[in-house]
Amino acid sequence: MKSLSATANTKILIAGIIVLAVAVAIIAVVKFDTTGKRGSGLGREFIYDLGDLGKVDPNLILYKESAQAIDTGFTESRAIALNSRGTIYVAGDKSVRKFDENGNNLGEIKLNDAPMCLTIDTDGKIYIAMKNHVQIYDDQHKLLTTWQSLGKNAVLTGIAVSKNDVFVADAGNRIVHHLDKTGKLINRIGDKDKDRNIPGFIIPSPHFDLAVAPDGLLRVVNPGNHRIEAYTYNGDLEFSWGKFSNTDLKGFCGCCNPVNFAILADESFVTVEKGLTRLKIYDPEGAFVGVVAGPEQLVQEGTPRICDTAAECQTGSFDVAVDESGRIFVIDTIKNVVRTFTRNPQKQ
Amino acid sequence: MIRPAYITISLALSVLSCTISSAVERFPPPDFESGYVQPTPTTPGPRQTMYEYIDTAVLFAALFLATLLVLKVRKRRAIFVMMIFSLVYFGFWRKGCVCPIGAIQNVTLSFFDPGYSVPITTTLFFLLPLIFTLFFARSFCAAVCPLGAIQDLVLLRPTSLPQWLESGLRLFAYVYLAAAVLFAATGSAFIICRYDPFVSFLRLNGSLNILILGACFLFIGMFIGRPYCRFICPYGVILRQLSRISKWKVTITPDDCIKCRLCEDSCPFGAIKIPTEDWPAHDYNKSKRRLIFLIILLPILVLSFGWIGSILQPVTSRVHATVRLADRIYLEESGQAEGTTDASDAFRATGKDIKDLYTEALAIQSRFGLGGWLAGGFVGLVIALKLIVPSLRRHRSDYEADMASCLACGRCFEYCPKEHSKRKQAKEEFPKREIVRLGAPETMGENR
Amino acid sequence: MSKNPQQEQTRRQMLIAALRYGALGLLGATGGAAVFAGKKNNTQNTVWQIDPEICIACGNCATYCVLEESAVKCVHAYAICGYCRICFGFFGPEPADINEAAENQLCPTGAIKRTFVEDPYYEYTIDESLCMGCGKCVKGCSTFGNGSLYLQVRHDRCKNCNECSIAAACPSGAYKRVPADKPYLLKRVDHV
Amino acid sequence: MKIPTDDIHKASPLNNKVTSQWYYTAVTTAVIGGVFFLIVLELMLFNYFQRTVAEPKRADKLEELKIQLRQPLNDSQLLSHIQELDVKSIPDPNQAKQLKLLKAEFPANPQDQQLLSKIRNLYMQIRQNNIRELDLQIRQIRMRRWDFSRRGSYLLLSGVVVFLIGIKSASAYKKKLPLPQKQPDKINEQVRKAIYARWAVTVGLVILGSGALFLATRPWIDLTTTDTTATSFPTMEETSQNWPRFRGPGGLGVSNYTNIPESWNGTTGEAILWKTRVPLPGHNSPIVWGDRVFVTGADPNVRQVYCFDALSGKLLWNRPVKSPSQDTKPIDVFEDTGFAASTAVTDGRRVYAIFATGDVGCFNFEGKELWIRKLEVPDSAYGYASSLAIYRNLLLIQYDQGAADDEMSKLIALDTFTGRTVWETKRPVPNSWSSPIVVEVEAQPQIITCGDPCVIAYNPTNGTEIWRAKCLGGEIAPSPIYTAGLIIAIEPYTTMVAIRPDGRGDVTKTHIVWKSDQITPDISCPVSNGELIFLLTTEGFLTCCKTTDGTKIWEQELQKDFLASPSIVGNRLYMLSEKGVMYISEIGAEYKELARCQLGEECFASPAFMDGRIYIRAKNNLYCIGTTD
Repeated sequence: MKSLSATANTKILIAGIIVLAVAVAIIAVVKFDTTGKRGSGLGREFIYDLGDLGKVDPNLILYKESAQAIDTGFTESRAIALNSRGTIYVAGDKSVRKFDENGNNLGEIKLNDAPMCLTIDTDGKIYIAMKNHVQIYDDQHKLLTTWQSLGKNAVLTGIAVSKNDVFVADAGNRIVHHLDKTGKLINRIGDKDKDRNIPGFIIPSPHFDLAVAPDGLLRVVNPGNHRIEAYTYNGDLEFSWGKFSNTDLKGFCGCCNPVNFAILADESFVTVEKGLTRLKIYDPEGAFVGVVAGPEQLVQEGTPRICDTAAECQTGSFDVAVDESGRIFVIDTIKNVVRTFTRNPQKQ
Repeated sequence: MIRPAYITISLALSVLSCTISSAVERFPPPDFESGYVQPTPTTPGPRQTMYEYIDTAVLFAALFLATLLVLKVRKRRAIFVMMIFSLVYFGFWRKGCVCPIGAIQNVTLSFFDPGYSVPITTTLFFLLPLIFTLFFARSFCAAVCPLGAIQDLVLLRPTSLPQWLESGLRLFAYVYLAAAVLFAATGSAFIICRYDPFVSFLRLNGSLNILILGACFLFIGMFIGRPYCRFICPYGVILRQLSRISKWKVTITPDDCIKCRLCEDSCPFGAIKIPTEDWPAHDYNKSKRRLIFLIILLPILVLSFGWIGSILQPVTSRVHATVRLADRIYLEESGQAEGTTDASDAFRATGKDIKDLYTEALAIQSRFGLGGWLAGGFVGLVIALKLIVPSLRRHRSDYEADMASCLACGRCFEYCPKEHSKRKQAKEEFPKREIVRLGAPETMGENR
Repeated sequence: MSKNPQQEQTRRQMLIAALRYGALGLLGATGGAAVFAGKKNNTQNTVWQIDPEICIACGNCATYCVLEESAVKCVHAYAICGYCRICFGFFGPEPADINEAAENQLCPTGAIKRTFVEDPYYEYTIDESLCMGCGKCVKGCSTFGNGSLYLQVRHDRCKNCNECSIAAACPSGAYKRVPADKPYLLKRVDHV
Repeated sequence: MKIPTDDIHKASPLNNKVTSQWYYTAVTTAVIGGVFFLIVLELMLFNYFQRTVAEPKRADKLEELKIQLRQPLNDSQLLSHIQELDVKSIPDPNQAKQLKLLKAEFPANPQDQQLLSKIRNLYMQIRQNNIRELDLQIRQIRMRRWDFSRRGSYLLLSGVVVFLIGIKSASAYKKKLPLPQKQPDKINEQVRKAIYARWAVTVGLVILGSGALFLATRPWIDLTTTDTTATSFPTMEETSQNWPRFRGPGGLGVSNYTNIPESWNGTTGEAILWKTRVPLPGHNSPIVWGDRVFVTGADPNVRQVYCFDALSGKLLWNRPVKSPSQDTKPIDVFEDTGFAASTAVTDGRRVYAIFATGDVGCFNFEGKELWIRKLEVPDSAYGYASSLAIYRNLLLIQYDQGAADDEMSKLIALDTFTGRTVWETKRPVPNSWSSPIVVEVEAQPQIITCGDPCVIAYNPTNGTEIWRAKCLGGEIAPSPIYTAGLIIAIEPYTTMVAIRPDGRGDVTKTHIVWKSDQITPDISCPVSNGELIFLLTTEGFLTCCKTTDGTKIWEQELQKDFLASPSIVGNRLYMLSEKGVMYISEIGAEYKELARCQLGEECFASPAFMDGRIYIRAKNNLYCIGTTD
């Protein structure tokens, strides 16, 4: 009798255990997150929140977008330039396209190679730099000359013309070629040189821009040092300005910035940074003036998102051009549109 | 382990990799004056394909051996040893993947996704056990399947379940199979692998939930024989049907049954059928009517469950990542969800058109609608048959193993007196030679 | 009913035999079709790998792997690296000082080694045994730098599960099955 | 043949005696294995929780320290920190010593900058040290735990193996001989088994079926509802040919048609094209687009949008606006306002409606629900009554509520396609009942809103404020109008203000052209034909003023109550009294009544004027008045 009741008890016990186990198992399965909806349960030290870095104090934004964005129709746009009459030239895929400020397409120059950068001379001649050579077109889109290659290592990323000189920034060889208008090499600017205390350009990525300032000096970006350096035409380093900072808006962010810049009529600078994609204004002495637009305006409306995929991050280096009236034209190399910014009268 | 193999491959591949990366036009690196040379990234290779073939061979051998042990040798101990080997090799050494159970999904996917094609080895992993079962019953379950083995090991205090409960619970396995095929066919998920309770033990590594799940299974397995195999394993469902029509069957007794009833309680899996009596006359007509009713019910069940399966589409289709993403994006766009998720950010980063995403998601959903019909219909069919089968009856005069649910573990053999007498005979045929020390005493005597 | 059990029995046998060979044929067909499909777009065994161009370094790789120490590690494509002095894969967003001190480093496990090559270049190497694949440095590098750091499934660690549990949890769908003889998707160098 | 049982017993290996000493060895082995297993398991669980609970805390601390290090310190902060800093807590002895010295030295000469910088550096070093220490510690522990769990799993395994070997062999030694129980009667047994089996399956069937159905009936997202005409919006011309919102195109109460009936009679049915009952009450006005007429209606529980066929008056569809959130406790509103006082708006593709409960709904012209939003329940003294406005793809909601100082009022812009909030701007005003209008000033769109105390203009693209004029007071119900380049706003009972809208910032001083003290309406809106502005009070006091300077030209007592706002058609003024009488007067130097038309039903809503037709929403019915030819 006793033994029977004992077995009965054990049976009940076992049943209980089994039921419990089943319950636990079901919970385990239901609570099991296979789809990653709870995110990586990583601690704070493993998360890199770049959003905060991207935030810009709205009071510092001196400009506002003043026109509908112009769709260039390029799949890979690279550079922008304006001629004296305010026509917008955009270099992309394998051509250069002309737009008026209302976004009407005024024609296209077909190229047999991908353009890297371009500039327009006062006489309307269009200087287009390919990977390693320069082509010159007249304003009727007729090819005038093709200069010979600047070496197989050359990666031309910036070009500027003055009265009778042409300067080509070569990120591959990390120097500036100084040529005359016939394409004859005059000298190389920016070679590392202790005695002339020229540090040489540090260019970790193919972003290397330059421009001729009204004061008759050449301005060249030294991205690795987060500086803009002023050179005479014969290659003496006069002075330089700019410092690194990710958190301080006055500085240039990231490993190598600014990527591009333009000089306004009042000789102050518009700089473009990648990483924390933003346009900023500096006065001729390099003192920070204000912001044209930050990531919230440029990358994705409203959110200080910087970039997610590596591909997206790498295309986020915009180019900029300005006109006499102080309007700023930006080619958005992600969305391939031209955006126009003008000074916001309320802000000073 | 197989480190040397790794190294050789990694060398080969690192060469390969350099060729790839230098083949692409690139921004020139800094010109180092210090003669610094760039290191090339290492790319250690995966487990060699060769090993897959070896595994397949081992699987075949194991199946062959297991069959031999079950049908000819008929020794539980031998089968047990075989089982341990399989557990060690297929389980701990080969870490369980790809196992025949999971292979169901690979084969299915290869039919529906032109982009995916199943490796030959995997196909063989899927087919071999089935073919063996078709001829030699479920020797695979007995001594080759590592999941079976791990459960069989922990079975300490078998308690028999009533048949009705067993057949009721087994329904789940069919549903599981249907779901697994549906999700595999739509390229949504491999749920069999996702919720495999034991593989994390075999890897000595795994997510907490699955470890808990596995622990629960083993715990239950201490009292109820092989719960996964009997009530959940979708592969087992297929094996059951094939085993019914297998050529050579597992028999409890080596020759005719004497109905001594000794084996009655020997099977922890409730797979022993006792002899039937004639059906009681009073029940005869009633059961006949019932049978007719059930047969009419069959198409109704099939259709209704098919329908249910199809209307379940919004739920089931959310297993597919694209549909989930589309839903999320929709919620965000329509302001019903605050903020963004990693997924939606990633999607927006690609700059794809939302409309395209929606259309893609809708296409997938419609596939789930159709799949739902089939899967649901299958479940309905199973249920209908399960209702019908108990109403059919076959005359059985002996104690037999139920070929469908017999896992050929060989426990019952030793319970059969005939088995023992047979073994005794065998012993007598080859009597042990005894070595006798030849009489020393006599010689001593002679010396005297 | 009246037939003698013997015949009954044999008929049964034949029926079952027929079924059996039918089933065998079916299985054969299945296998054949599957293998043929495989031959058609001749892929053999596949393994899991991350497409670095799609990956958003969300960090799921570190926690969703079935292995406690994830099989996903950060790797370095030296070919793209700018050898920056201030590398944001290595340094935190605002390093107090440009040196290897703990307070300046980004990587929580200290898995990145920074070695001086020559002025102004520095080399960065990943210590795999310390890396846990959280992708923090990947974010930093791809945002500010050239994106030479990226996450990759290391096949000496990966168990090549039938369904990769990280792939199931990957928000960007960057995981794909790749042929086992080309098990790595290397970062393309396509700035220019 | 039969084998005697004892024979079996001899033959059977099952017949082991439990007394074999191996049995006990086996049992002990099992126990050892089991215990070992449990211990290791214990440790691993502990390890796991350490890793998931304790470590993150430490890591957070590290992050904190790093952030602190980055923040610049001014001298006073530095000193206070130093004071707090406990010398004993510093691991590095000579740093501690230095700190002691400096601390001692400082009070003597606090002005010494050099000393200060010394302290600064030292403090920096100390903090850096702390970080490095902690960092190292954390990483060491992390690695240790990894190794431990790696080894632990193997230990666990070995434990299990030992346990199993033990227990298995033990059970082998303890095998019992099979003792078949007494058999129950087998016949009924197998019948019962069959029945049970069927029932089990049936239960399974029910569980599966019901479970599946339950899942299937749960709400789910239907991606097909995202319609594709989303981005397109109507041209100015299209809009001007219809009556898309409260008081028609631009919300000015001016009809672009002149062929409007001048006589009808609701009781005789003269010139009444059709008359259809509106299911639920509501004081909102009809809006018309093409051949569709929309009104809304609501009671405390149900909110509905109705679409009528303009030709036949047939109710084409009637859709409820259900709150997505269930917790809608009935709110009480002023009875004269009702739950559907706000007039709907349409862009010719979709129709949008808002109700006193804060529910916003969007339907396409076929009546398909596209989206539903639930704004918070507005806190409005008489109940929410502002009507909707549309600019391009933005649905504009003037959501004024509460008192001025509890800052609940705001202007909301929803995306008409998705219903998602595009922008939201706080408004420094208490609850009001006035509706916004959108005007174009120098080709720049402006949203004009009235409230106490400000008339504020906003930029539709981002909701930023363009200008504001502080000139109103009291409970603002009349909506502004835009005429002859002026914004006309009304302060109930007392004042009318005209503002030039080309200003920026606060234009109170600069851009207010004139203020004129008149008997102004407290509910209805003004209406103007460019030169003259007409004000009609609830009591029926009609005033006519000059647009140029706001001076009164003439006034007239109509001795009737008016809730609907007056409208202008050509050179005639249409005024609909609460009793349902339409006063039609000519616009001129003095009041000149042309006709009075009976409708025979009370009217609270402003009528809609279309090509040759008037649509009047009376208390219970919607009327269409026009000539059949």
